[in-house]
Amino acid sequence: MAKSNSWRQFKAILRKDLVMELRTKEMVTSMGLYALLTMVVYQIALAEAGDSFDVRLVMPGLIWVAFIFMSMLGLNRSFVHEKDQGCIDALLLSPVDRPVIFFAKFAGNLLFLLVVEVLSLPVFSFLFLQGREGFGNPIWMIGVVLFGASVGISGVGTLLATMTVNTKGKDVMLAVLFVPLMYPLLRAAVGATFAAVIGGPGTVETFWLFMAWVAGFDVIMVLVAYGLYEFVIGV
Amino acid sequence: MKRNPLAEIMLGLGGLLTTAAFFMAFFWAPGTVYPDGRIDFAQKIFYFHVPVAEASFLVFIFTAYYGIKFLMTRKRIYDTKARIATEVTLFFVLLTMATGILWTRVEWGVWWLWEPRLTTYFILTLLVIAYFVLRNSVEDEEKRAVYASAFGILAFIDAPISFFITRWLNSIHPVVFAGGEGSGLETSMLITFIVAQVGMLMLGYAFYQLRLREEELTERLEALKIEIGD
Amino acid sequence: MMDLYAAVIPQAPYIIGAYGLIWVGLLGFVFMVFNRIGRLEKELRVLEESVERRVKS
Amino acid sequence: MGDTPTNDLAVQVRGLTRAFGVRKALNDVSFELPRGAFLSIFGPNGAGKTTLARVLTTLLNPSSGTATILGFDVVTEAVELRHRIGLISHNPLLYPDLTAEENLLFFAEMYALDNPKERVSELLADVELDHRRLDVVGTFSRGMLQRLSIARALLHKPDVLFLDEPYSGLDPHAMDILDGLIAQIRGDHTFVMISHDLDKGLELCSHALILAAGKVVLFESRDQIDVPTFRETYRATVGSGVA
Repeated sequence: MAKSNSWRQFKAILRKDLVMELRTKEMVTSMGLYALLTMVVYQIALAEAGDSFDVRLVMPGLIWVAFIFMSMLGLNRSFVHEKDQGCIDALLLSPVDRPVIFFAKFAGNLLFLLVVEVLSLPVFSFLFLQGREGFGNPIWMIGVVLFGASVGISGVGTLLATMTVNTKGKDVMLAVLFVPLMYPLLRAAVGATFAAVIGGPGTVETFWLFMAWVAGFDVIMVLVAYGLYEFVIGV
Repeated sequence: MKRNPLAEIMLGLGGLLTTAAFFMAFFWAPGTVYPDGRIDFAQKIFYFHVPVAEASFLVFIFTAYYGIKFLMTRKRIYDTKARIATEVTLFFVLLTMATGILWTRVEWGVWWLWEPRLTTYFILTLLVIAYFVLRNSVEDEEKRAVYASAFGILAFIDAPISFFITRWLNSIHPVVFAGGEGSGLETSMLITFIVAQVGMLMLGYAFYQLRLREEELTERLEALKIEIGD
Repeated sequence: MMDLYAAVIPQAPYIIGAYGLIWVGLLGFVFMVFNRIGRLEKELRVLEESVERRVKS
Repeated sequence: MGDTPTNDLAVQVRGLTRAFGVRKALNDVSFELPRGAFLSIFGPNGAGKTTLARVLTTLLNPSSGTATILGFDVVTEAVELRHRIGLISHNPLLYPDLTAEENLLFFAEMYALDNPKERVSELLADVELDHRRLDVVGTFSRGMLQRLSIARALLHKPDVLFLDEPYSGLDPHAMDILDGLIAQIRGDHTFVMISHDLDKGLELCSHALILAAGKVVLFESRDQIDVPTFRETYRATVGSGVA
């Protein structure tokens, strides 16, 4: 019985976050806008690079820079809702296992992040990659990286955002904690994206090697985040 | 008043050993000779740069260890211990960075290079600094302790991951003790290094104990003030 | 011997700088901590004495 | 649900201490409260009222000492206990972007109620908000929010209700409504209320407790209380600025 209750509670929290997001469209619009703004900034950054410069060389890095900062925007929002009216207390007062809250929030954040990523990636290619050679490897490989890295980002991000929502200067705080912790994941994600974009002999192997890193990071860090969550949310 | 004689002995001994290592480095251990016959004087940094770096890693273990202990018991002393361990880590990290940058300038001709070892150490530095930024931004004492412990544990697990991922992407940073042909040191160099390393670890222990004593005093003072205030 | 100087002279400032930094850093740390411990002990003594006096009176 | 037989006491607190380092938010707090009682907890800011409430509602663990509610230990039997307690705070604890019905249904799922839809409709009718059930809570007035938050607290039919300064920020009309609702459910619930308002607290209570610097200064049942002395004690604790 306890098991099915947890599943009900998980669904309820996730559904609540989805309904709230569909109604306000707060996270997705702010994240999406942020992605568009980053592209403008990238245009400025690349303005003097000239036509001979192959944008594909820096594209993997650029998209992950956009995504990591975008994700922090969403992660911050996701706990401001809970904190605003003290709803988190009502939630904690109910007989729900703390890990259920972690996984529900994690799933919601992952979903929102993936939606914005999938929406902004075509725009990015449309704006920067027209007239260039296309992707060197099948496009689904990009999807694999997006999913793999987003799992790690939302998993660790959910734990950190739960903490930083209670700190002074929460947005800056999240960045200070989040970016260095994410270094190995981002490094591997950029490597894998690069292999997927450039293509050519050997890149498929490189891609999977980097994906193994991503997967390893996901497993270790999400498990640790899950283990620490109960302590962090209880104070 | 509880003094810690061991800490003071360690401090004296550590100071003695590191000073001895300093003289051994310059007057006893031979310099590395380049193939073209020039002498690599800059290599002398090795005797301090590496011990400080290793000490920083070792002390950081205690951040995570006491972090876990704190979360299990909720006793404030463990949080204090974790915080002091991180403080000593930060101190060693900054020394490692400073000496490392100087060495890089001599040996590679640039102050900084995004080279795997340097990159990961830079990440570690950021994580340690972030630990203190986090502490400063939490008002409530217990919350601060819980968050700092959680972040200390995460950072401790993250550091080796970043280390290995960059390592896998090939490093030009010298690896002295990798084993295999041509690795390792001449005996006199090895002894000098070991003396410096042991001395540095003793200093690390002494620093930690001294800071802990300072914290204990502060806490007693606080308790006394509360008592008198009644 | 000239070889030795040729190597040492350009590199020396950095080496001296590095050792200087370590020395200043380590000594500074020890000095600061001892300084603060001394001050705290003094403060503690003052407080303890005042507590004793209160108990007596 | 594991229905362990419960004793006659609603709340039993023994030597409850909550400390971090040298600071003690709660210092050796002990008291007992029979079922059906209404306890008002008074005390200056920083006296530990909120900490006490958070320990009793299983949100914080005590450093030492024990507390049981309806015979359930707040630490070891927290999950069973959460099914039996409710909280009405000065914060509504409702999601402003959800409708009244969605809010209640969400919490009904959290408590894994059997017929969530029926229970929610029933409660919305009770607090006279059924006509606004499809409106987003963010548009509600303070009084309506408070009514809805009472409905939220009663969803799972708790036996013990915690009130955290429920009257603060309410207009007189909303106060009357809250009075009425409390009177209505008073018979078969035990109440623990934190209050700054001495008059209101004394008017409602069957027991009163004054907390200062984490310690119990006074714990008496209503018929033992001599109002003028009580006021004096209260004023002394607040005035001495024990923090």
